[in-house]
Amino acid sequence: MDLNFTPEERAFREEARRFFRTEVPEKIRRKVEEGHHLSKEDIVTSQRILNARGWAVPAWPREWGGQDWSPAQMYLYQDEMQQANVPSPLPFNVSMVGPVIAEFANEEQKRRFLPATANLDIWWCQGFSEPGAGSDLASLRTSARRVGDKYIVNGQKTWTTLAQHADWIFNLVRTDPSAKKQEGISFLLIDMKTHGIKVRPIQTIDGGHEVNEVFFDDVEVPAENLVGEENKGWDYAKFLLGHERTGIARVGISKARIKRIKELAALERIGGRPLIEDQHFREKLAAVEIELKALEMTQLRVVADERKRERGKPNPASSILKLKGSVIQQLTTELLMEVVGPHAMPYQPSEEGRNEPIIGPEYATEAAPTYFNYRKVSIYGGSNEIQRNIVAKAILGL
Amino acid sequence: MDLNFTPEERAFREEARRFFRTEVPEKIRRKVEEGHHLSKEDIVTSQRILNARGWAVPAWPREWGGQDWSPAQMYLYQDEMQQANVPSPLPFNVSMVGPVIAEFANEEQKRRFLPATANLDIWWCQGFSEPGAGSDLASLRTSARRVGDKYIVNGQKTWTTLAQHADWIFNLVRTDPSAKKQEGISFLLIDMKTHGIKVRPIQTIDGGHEVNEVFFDDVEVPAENLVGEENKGWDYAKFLLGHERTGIARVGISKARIKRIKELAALERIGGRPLIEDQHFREKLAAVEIELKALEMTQLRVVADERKRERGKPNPASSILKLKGSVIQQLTTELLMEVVGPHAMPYQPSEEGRNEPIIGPEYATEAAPTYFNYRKVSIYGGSNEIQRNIVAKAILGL
Amino acid sequence: MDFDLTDEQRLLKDSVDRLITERYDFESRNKYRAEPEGWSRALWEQYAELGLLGLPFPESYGGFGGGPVETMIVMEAFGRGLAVEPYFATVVLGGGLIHQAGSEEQKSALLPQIASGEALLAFAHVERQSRYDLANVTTRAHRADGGWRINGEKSIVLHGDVADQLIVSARTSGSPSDRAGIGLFLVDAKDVTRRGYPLQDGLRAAEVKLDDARAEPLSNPEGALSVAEQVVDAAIGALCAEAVGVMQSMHELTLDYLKTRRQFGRPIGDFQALQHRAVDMYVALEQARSMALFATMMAAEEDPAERRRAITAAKAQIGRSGRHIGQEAIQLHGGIGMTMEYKVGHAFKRMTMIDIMFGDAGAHTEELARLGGLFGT
Amino acid sequence: MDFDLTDEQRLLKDSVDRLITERYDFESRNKYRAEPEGWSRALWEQYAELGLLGLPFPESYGGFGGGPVETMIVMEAFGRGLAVEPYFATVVLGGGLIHQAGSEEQKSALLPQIASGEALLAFAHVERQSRYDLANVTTRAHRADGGWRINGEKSIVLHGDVADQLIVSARTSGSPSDRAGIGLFLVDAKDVTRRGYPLQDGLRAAEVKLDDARAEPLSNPEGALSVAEQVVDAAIGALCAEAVGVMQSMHELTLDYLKTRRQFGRPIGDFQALQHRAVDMYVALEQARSMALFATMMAAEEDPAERRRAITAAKAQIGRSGRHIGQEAIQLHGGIGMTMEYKVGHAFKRMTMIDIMFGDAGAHTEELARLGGLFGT
Repeated sequence: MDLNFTPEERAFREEARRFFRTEVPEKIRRKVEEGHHLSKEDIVTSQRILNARGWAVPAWPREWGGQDWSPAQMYLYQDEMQQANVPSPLPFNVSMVGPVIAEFANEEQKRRFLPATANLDIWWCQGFSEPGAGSDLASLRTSARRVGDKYIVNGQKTWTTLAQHADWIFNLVRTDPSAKKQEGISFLLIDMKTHGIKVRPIQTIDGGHEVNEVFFDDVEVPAENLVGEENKGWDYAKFLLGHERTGIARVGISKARIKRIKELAALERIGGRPLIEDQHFREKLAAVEIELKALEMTQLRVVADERKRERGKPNPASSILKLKGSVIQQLTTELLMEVVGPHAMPYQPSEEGRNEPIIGPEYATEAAPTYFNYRKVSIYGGSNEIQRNIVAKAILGL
Repeated sequence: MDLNFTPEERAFREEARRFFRTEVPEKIRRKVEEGHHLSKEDIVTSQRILNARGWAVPAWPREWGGQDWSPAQMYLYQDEMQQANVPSPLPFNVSMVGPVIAEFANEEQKRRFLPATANLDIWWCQGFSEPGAGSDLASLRTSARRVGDKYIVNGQKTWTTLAQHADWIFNLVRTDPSAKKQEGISFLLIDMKTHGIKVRPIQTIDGGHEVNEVFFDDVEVPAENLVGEENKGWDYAKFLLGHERTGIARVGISKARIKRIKELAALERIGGRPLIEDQHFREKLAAVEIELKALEMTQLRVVADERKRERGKPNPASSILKLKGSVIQQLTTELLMEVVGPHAMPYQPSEEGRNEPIIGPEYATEAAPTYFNYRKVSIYGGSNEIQRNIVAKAILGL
Repeated sequence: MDFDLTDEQRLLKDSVDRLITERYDFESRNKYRAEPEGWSRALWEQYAELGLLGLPFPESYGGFGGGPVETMIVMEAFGRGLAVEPYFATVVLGGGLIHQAGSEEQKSALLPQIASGEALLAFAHVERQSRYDLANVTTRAHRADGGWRINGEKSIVLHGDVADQLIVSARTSGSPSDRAGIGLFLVDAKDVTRRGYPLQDGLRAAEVKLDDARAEPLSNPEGALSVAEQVVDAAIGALCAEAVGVMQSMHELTLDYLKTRRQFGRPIGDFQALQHRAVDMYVALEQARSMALFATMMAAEEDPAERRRAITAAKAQIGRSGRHIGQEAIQLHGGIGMTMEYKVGHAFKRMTMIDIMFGDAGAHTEELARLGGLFGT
Repeated sequence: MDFDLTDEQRLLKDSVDRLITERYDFESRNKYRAEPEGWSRALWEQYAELGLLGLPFPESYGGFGGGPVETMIVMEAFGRGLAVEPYFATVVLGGGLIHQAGSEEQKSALLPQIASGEALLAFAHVERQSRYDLANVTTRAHRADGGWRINGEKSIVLHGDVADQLIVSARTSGSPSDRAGIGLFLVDAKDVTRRGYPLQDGLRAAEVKLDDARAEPLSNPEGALSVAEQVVDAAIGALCAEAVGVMQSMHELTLDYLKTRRQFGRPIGDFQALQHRAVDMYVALEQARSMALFATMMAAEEDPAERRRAITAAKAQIGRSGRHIGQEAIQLHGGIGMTMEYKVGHAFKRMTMIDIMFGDAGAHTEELARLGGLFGT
């Protein structure tokens, strides 16, 4: 047992830090730091810079651009990326559909999709959730009827993140309506430009537009877009959901926000003194920092354990990372709200080319929207209630 | 709506305050304040003083010593009693068996038991819980078989508080083994001196001896000791459990402990200053005080509502008082631990006539045992989980 | 001690509750917000007709002589509907300041206008550096031409975009955080530069610039802080009542959702873990309701230290309960709770802003600690 | 970074775990506590045979050259069994102080005796007014007859009732809270007056009175505070590991109980609300385990400020997790958890005392806040 990073690992950390902080444009990273929404272009730009260095899809198989990094390297890569406020490579591409294609698709599909997916030439969105299903994902009803060499898709997906930017959607569809719940589901890739697809934005309480409803009305999809076998889609979905869950703790993001909280708390004055000198405020912050440090160590333990696990078998301990990670992220957004105080009140959506001056200090504009927006992190990707069910069953045997 | 006490109510409060603080011996009240165990004699002495004034059983029917007080008076009586560190009249007598006898027993039983119960000439204990039942009270198995003019009782009760002092026990027994759960239960009064009863002490983690197991081995009980009708005992038990639940918030006790915390925090020094001047400590305390004030107001609302409810029908809102009241009581014991710091560590059970000097400050000796002991307040009398089930069903309709 | 409403209060409650039920469903609210000023002038007239706009003023000024209990009844109903009209700014704060600090003449001139719906008011006290401290005032007033002029900038003036008159806190002497040397001044909105904008919760505010603006003092121009504090304390009590309405609405929406939303073949309200969390929300709601009552009871308390202790405790409880209930309401709704298409998210945002206004739960807990707490001192 | 144990560490862990499983069931523990000294001399010999008593000392002093990881392995196992022997007092604290502060001669004399089980040590640092501050020392040492003498009183000296030698912190100059002027002294137990007593968790301690007691300085008699702090920081790391063992035991007992206890016709572990709470306990346990690892990793860190930040963060996490898990363990057990007849209550009490030792979670959070936190500074 050696709980310190090796010299090689420390060197890798330095390399990653330098790369992220010099190669990814400051302008994009500042937006992330300040909590502003990123444009499609920002995300594409950043991912292509990473991909040019081979760092967009390090967890993929080597032949498709992966890096064969050790768990510790993988961790350092994520941590430095998040602390440098570099946007994570699009998770729908990198952590979701990419690994599924690499594992289950045929060679033709791999060649067609993987390089473009790594370079964000194709922007993917995820067609899993449906209005009637919620946490009970397998009760989905969107149907795909096989007619000749096509599927005819009908139904509705929801909570589809950034569908407005997407070129393709990877979809769970019901291909055998007579089979029971988890059976009869297939994994289908659909070009968003196909006739019959309609995207309707859902405005969220932070004022942003991150998620959408996607409607399928007799959408014709070539049968060659089926991944793997028909009616085996649920297996691929489970593989996808269990893939590379260690990033979900988002420790680096919370570290970056704590740094920002401390900087801003040095600017805000309360009773004539900077807020950061207020012992009560510092203790609240310290309590979160302690939990975050513990989470980081927990993440490292899960990461180290991953080497020993069968690939693609999710480690149920990753549910802990989700549970605690989401709560800590949310706490940091609350602390940021507390720092800016009344300045959090004006609603000033960030717009490119805004004319009017900002009301109050510029650093305060995103505090409330970020707090509102981050309520989602304990809901999406399997709500914290679902995570508790998983841990109760898979780890505690209850 | 008038949210202030009337002049009459304020005068009553003054009267109660004066009575409790002058008539009940200081020695007994100091023991309560400092968290020491009371002797049987202390409890009897105190209750007889109250009873002499007609204040031991104010909630009983007038003809048996009740006072017909308004809910506000009832509240003020309890609050002043608790704040003066006067031991509450024995709840098994005053709030449990007394009201059941007054409501359901025959005249002969009332005359025989009520005055003696009010004056604590009879000390009652409660024979409800059984080892196999826990929160599922109605699954009790202690049997009472009718033979001629007697019942033959066999079985075991547990968590019987202060059975070691008791003269009589009021018992739920199964008289019809073929009936389903809640039916076939009867309410039986049993003299603790009867042959075949054995009391075994249970030592609790605070080192105290408050609870016991009680074994019944072919115990013969005169049939005249049955209260009400055979097999209707569950109704009487429900009446009992719903009776006068507003005291369970124990607001006055928490107030008294907060007062004590403030006094002791002025004595303990940390970093050269009294702990009470530490802003962080004061805030933790203030947070509890706020919840306690809210609970007091909630209790007053429940009290006021009681006038409008059918007598003996429990107000499910009293579950809130139990839930929040128990948590606040427990928090105050934690704060007291924090005040005394390392002085909480030595184990020094209070004994009459101890010879050796106290280790550390005398005020610290009961901090840890009280903290340990108070874990029970969210368990007994229907655990907080059971209270949540009740509120979910009875108030929220879930 | 008596928690029953009088017949008049019951009548008032019935009529306000009916108004909110009938006119303030979620779709209507969206319509009101889409109106040019961000709220409904038509409803404002109806409030006037119902006597709500003059409710807390003496009858001699066209009011109805209501007290804190009446205000509580109205504010709680407004909270349930998430009402967006400038009632709090105009009647509670503005009217309260005129009523408590104004001269006979000012009261006679303005209170009837408020009561009739003709005049809208706003209280301009926040400054960029002031956070939650009413005494932290750098805007300055000076005498000129037998009157007063004010220079400075005020921020986040609630409904300052539509107010006809502003009540401005300004310093006549002393340095930024001195308690002495603060006056309250009436300023005609035409004499200031203002920029209106929406707040996070859909209500509106304005940045106000005073450039030698003509001003008329309310009360003593050298020492108006304590009367401002008194009115603000009462206003916090009203805000607590509104918050209880908001929380109750969130809790009811959550219960409805738990009972109707089905997953895994049954209503999600069948799941015990969710039931227990709904119960904890309910306990938090009842604790908040209790403290709103306490604040109402103490709003008119004459001893300012006693009053402040009570108000600050109530605001802290409201903030904590509101945060707990709001966060849980969103969580138990799941994704739908995150959308603008559903009421609960709007309630969550309103609750979040109420927590911030006049100091969040943390700030008030800190203040109460400094004041020595509530018990045994 | 590598969380795997080496082969030697795995061997150590297996043998300690086996010892605890076989010799430290709850009934055995009760027997050990009933022995005259409150713990088992027979087991102590077995610890010596297994090499546990010399584990952290260099081989040249009869030890096994173990580091913080080895100590962690042993302490965690002791935590699971709620071991009552004076390992922490003698080996971790006493041995640590001798090892870090002692002269060559002192080390050669004492460490082998500790390793063989012949000598028991105790660290006498708490005073009535000192709370958790190692620098708050009023006990005084002065030179006499070419040696040193100590006068003063020490409180809650862990296992001070059985120690052969006491290590006493005493002031050679300066006033009560000065960092300078503190020495560490070896005092023979025969030269002090002591009174032994049980602690709340069943371990034992003593009040110690030094009346011109003969003393031999360890290290520099004028400036031993920083070495004492270093040893205490490492000891806190060991205590964190013990706490993890205690917590794990409470969590396992609770899981067993949830799976076997039946109510309303099914195991209570079927109730989702209880499942979710067991999960939250598990998360708290894993967070604590992580911070115990962090403390272990940082126990030998040379920069005292970095070390202190890590140790204080770990102790705070341990205290919070331990309180949460302990309280929930009792609650989920119900009445049985409140009795001395069942292990979980004893674990709860041990955990409570560990939280207090060297400062509770609140005190450490406060200290970390003063030190500027962990990130981004």
